[in-house]
Amino acid sequence: MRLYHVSKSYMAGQYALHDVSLEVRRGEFVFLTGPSGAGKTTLMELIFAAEQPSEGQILVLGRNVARIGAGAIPALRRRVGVVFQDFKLLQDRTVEENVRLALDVIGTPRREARARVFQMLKSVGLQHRRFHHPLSLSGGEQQRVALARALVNEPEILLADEPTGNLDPELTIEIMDLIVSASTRGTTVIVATHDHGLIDRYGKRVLRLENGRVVEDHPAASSSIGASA
Amino acid sequence: MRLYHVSKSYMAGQYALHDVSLEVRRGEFVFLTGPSGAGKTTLMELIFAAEQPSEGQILVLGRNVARIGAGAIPALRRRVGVVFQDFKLLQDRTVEENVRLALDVIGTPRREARARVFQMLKSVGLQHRRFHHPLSLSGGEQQRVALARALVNEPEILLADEPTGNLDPELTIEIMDLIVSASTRGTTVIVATHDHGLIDRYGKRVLRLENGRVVEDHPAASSSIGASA
Amino acid sequence: MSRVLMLIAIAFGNALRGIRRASTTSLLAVLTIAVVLVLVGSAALLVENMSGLLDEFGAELQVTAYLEPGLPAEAQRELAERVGSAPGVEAVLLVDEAAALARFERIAGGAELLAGLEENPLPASIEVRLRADARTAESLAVLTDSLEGLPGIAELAQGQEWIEGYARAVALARGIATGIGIVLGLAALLIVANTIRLAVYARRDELDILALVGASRTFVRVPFLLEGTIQGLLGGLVALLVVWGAYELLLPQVRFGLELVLGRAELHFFTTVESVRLVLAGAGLGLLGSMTALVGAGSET
Amino acid sequence: MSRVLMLIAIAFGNALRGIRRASTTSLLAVLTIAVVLVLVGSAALLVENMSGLLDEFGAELQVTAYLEPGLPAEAQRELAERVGSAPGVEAVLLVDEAAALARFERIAGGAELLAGLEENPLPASIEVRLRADARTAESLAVLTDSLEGLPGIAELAQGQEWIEGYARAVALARGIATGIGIVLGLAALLIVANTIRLAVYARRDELDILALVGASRTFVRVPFLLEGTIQGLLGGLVALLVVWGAYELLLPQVRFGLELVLGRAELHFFTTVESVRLVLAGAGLGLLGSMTALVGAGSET
Ligand SMILES: Nc1ncnc2c1ncn2[C@@H]1O[C@H](COP(=O)(O)OP(=O)(O)OP(=O)(O)O)[C@@H](O)[C@H]1O
Ligand SMILES: Nc1ncnc2c1ncn2[C@@H]1O[C@H](COP(=O)(O)OP(=O)(O)OP(=O)(O)O)[C@@H](O)[C@H]1O
Ligand SMILES: [Mg+2]
Ligand SMILES: [Mg+2]
Repeated sequence: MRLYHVSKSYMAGQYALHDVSLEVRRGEFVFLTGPSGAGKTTLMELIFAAEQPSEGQILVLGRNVARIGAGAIPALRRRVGVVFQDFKLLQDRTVEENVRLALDVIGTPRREARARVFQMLKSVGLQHRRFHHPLSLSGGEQQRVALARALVNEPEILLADEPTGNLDPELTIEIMDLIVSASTRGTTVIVATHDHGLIDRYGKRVLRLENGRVVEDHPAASSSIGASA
Repeated sequence: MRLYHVSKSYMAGQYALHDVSLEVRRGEFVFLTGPSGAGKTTLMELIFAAEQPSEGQILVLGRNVARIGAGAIPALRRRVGVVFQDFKLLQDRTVEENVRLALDVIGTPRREARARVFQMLKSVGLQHRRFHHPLSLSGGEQQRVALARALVNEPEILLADEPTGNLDPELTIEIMDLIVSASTRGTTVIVATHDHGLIDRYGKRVLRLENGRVVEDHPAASSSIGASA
Repeated sequence: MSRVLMLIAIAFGNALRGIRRASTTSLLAVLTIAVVLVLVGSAALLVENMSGLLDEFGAELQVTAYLEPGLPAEAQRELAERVGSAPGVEAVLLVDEAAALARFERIAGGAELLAGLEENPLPASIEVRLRADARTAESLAVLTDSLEGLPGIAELAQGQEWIEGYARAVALARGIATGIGIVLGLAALLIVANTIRLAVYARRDELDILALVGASRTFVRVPFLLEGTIQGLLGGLVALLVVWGAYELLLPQVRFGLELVLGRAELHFFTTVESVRLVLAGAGLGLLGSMTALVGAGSET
Repeated sequence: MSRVLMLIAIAFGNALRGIRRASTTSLLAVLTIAVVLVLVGSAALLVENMSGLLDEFGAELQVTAYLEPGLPAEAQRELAERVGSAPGVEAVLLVDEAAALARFERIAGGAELLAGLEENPLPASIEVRLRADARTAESLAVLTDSLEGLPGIAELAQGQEWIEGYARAVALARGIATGIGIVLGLAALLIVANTIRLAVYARRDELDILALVGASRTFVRVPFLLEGTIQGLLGGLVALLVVWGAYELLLPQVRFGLELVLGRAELHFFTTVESVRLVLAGAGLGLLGSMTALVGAGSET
């Protein structure tokens, strides 16, 4: 994944992202941090083609997202898992159906889909809640459902926006371990977080944004080299 | 504020809260903590009359919330400020209008309301965003708007569910200081959080929930005594 | 007191903002109400003009009183005047023997039929036109009773069957119009209520969140009711314009068609009062619709 | 291949779930479509039965051919047969001189008029009834041309004016029916499209979220289109039941009223084909409605 001089401006004269250039290699794990409103979510939205950059080019999985046609976006998104800051779960579907969405859109046979969803929910500790609706879940439970949906189809890229913001410290470690293990299986991971304890614990690469600019790019303690994702 | 043997069960046999009894004095500051799904949000919903307890009595501001009539609920809620875990902002109103809602419902004159809203937004650092819509705010910005709405009418009780979950460490301190200062002005405050750093820093009373039960009630370092809220 | 005024001001503000902001739902609601009222308005216009035509048609119905032969012209005129003042009579026309003959000769073959006769066999007659409200079998009976007693009148050709047929036709037309009115009215109410309910449903978050910040039921509901009323008003105005435009556009053709068939076509648009009534009907529908919408929404809040 | 089948299965599943889960919006949409189709159906039934009555009425229109005086009975019958085989003729009735006299005497005052005459002045005639499709001015012209050449016919009382009036009345009725059909059809489409659009709008989160997890446009849209179609189908069925119920309920009264006024009332409900067409119209409206709803929603996704 590569960004070349990317800027994003929602209002004339104000930049949510300003001249950001960076490269993330395949299978790499990156923490994205920075103060509130620094542009973390915006950066993820650009990678995900939920927003178009005002300037610059963005290469994701061999495609230039800055110039992608509307018809090609779904195919891209199926290869990218996302945990949104506000979860974005469908209130009128059960937990299982929400997670299964990511498999339904690629036409996975129902039986196989159910089995994989069950395994996934088990690994986030919510298999017993699979027939409930999101509204009847606690904040942390909803967050884990969102993560399960993002990971269930084994995406090539995982973008997780504050995935442990509503979790207690023990659960946070469990969930982060899950994400890290996906990354060791080859998934490129970007995790936005405010939790410095987490960043220190894992010793991964850290990108620090401030006012839309990359002000720090701290490499991982034990660097693993791969191709650009 | 007093709870007597309060239980809440959404499904037969499963308790979100189980036999909780506690007292919070007027002007007291309480941290509510515990793992995901422990019942923190549920406890706040009961105090706020958003849910009815399955068993037990709840006394808030001299009213028994467990038996309150639908007609009396608005009056109670106007004296209680709430920050919801999912913010609950109106997407089709500006930041200013969202915050002003809490003043509109008590019929505050427009001029006075605007002035107070402006001050409040300034203290959460968002006065320059007051004509924007929530959707164009970052997660942390939305969270601060929610807090501003909860505090703007100087409530007698403030219930804040994870009010700093989307904020960076510096901003977290700023915002918590704001909440603490409200409490020193006499507002009873309950803050649900997973952030142990925060709890340690302020040395306030800590209530720890697990599986719907109070497993720890750690008094404040410097106890301030007052009447029950 | 100023609090109350403030709350009222806020309610109005919220209603107007609701319409401006929720532009999609508002527009759809206004459009639907307009479409419904175009139907109601067109039907009303049709029925009204139809009943106007029926009235004109009814004006042709008449009772003919044949006079005794040999009555002097002076006596005939006097008699005609007396008949003219009888109950239910709108106008009378005296047709003397000569006029009757002239008329008969104009009928195809009539002249030949009478060619062999030396004397005019046709009697003079008084043709009585009835007032609109007297075109019923009952009024007719009263009239004929009072005419039959008059000296100089030989026979009454009552047109009883015609009158009864006409009265029945009017009753039937009125029945059909009432039926259409009830069906359309119910349909309009249902559709508008459904539409506003959907519009409210699309904004159910707003109802929830307002309740959470301590808004009273009234504070939450009044803006929605006002909004529905305003939407209805706008829908009514749009409908009035559309019906009026269609009327002006189609008038020449329709008038031509009616003149061909019926020989006359006195068409007219709604009066000002009726126009206002149509717009107010829209407002009423909007209010009623949003009331039913909120009744349903109440259970969820 | 199995992927495609899977996707189709999922689309159907989603559509059905959509209807079940979004029960509020679905119910309102079905209800609105039903109400709209009740209007359309009632109007169609009314128009159909009206045109049936108009047909019967037209059957009374006829051309009268007066025969030359003194033609022997045998020749009259032969002539009647020849006329009967002319183009556009449905039936003929021979009225000889005696029958004509008898008829004339039955008219009020007729007997007195003829009292002074020794000889019957009335001619024999052949009354020609026209086929339904020949009740136009053009067909009539053809017929009269072919009749005028026949020996033994003195004069044709064509009833030209009557026929033209009738043809115009039929055209006018058809025009009004078409007008009502167009207005109602447009209104139905607009209302249904609005309603489904509002229903879709209430669930816009779903469209957004599906797009975010990489659902293709087709995957997102097909269930909504299916849902709209199924809602339309259900609405059509409900409407058919309501119209049928109302028809059965009101039939006795309406028939009584019509018999009083028109002397006959051959009323009938939709045929099976027409009923199916009404229900399919509902499905079509639902499909069209959800298509327009998604066109609008597309800009937001
Ligand atoms: N749709 C939008 N319209 C206008 N401004 C926007 C929009 N989305 C984001 N912004 C602005 O862009 C800036 C960056 O926002 P972004 O959501 O990327 O921040 P963030 O780093 O994710 O912050 P947080 O940690 O609080 O979630 C913010 O100031 C925000 O208000
Ligand atoms: N409306 C509901 N219906 C059914 N179960 C519910 C409902 N709301 C909450 N629960 C359940 O009750 C339990 C307590 O939920 P609660 O939201 O109070 O947890 P919490 O302590 O706030 O957790 P978190 O830190 O994750 O927000 C959870 O297991 C949750 O799934
Ligand atoms: Mg963010
Ligand atoms: Mg919670």
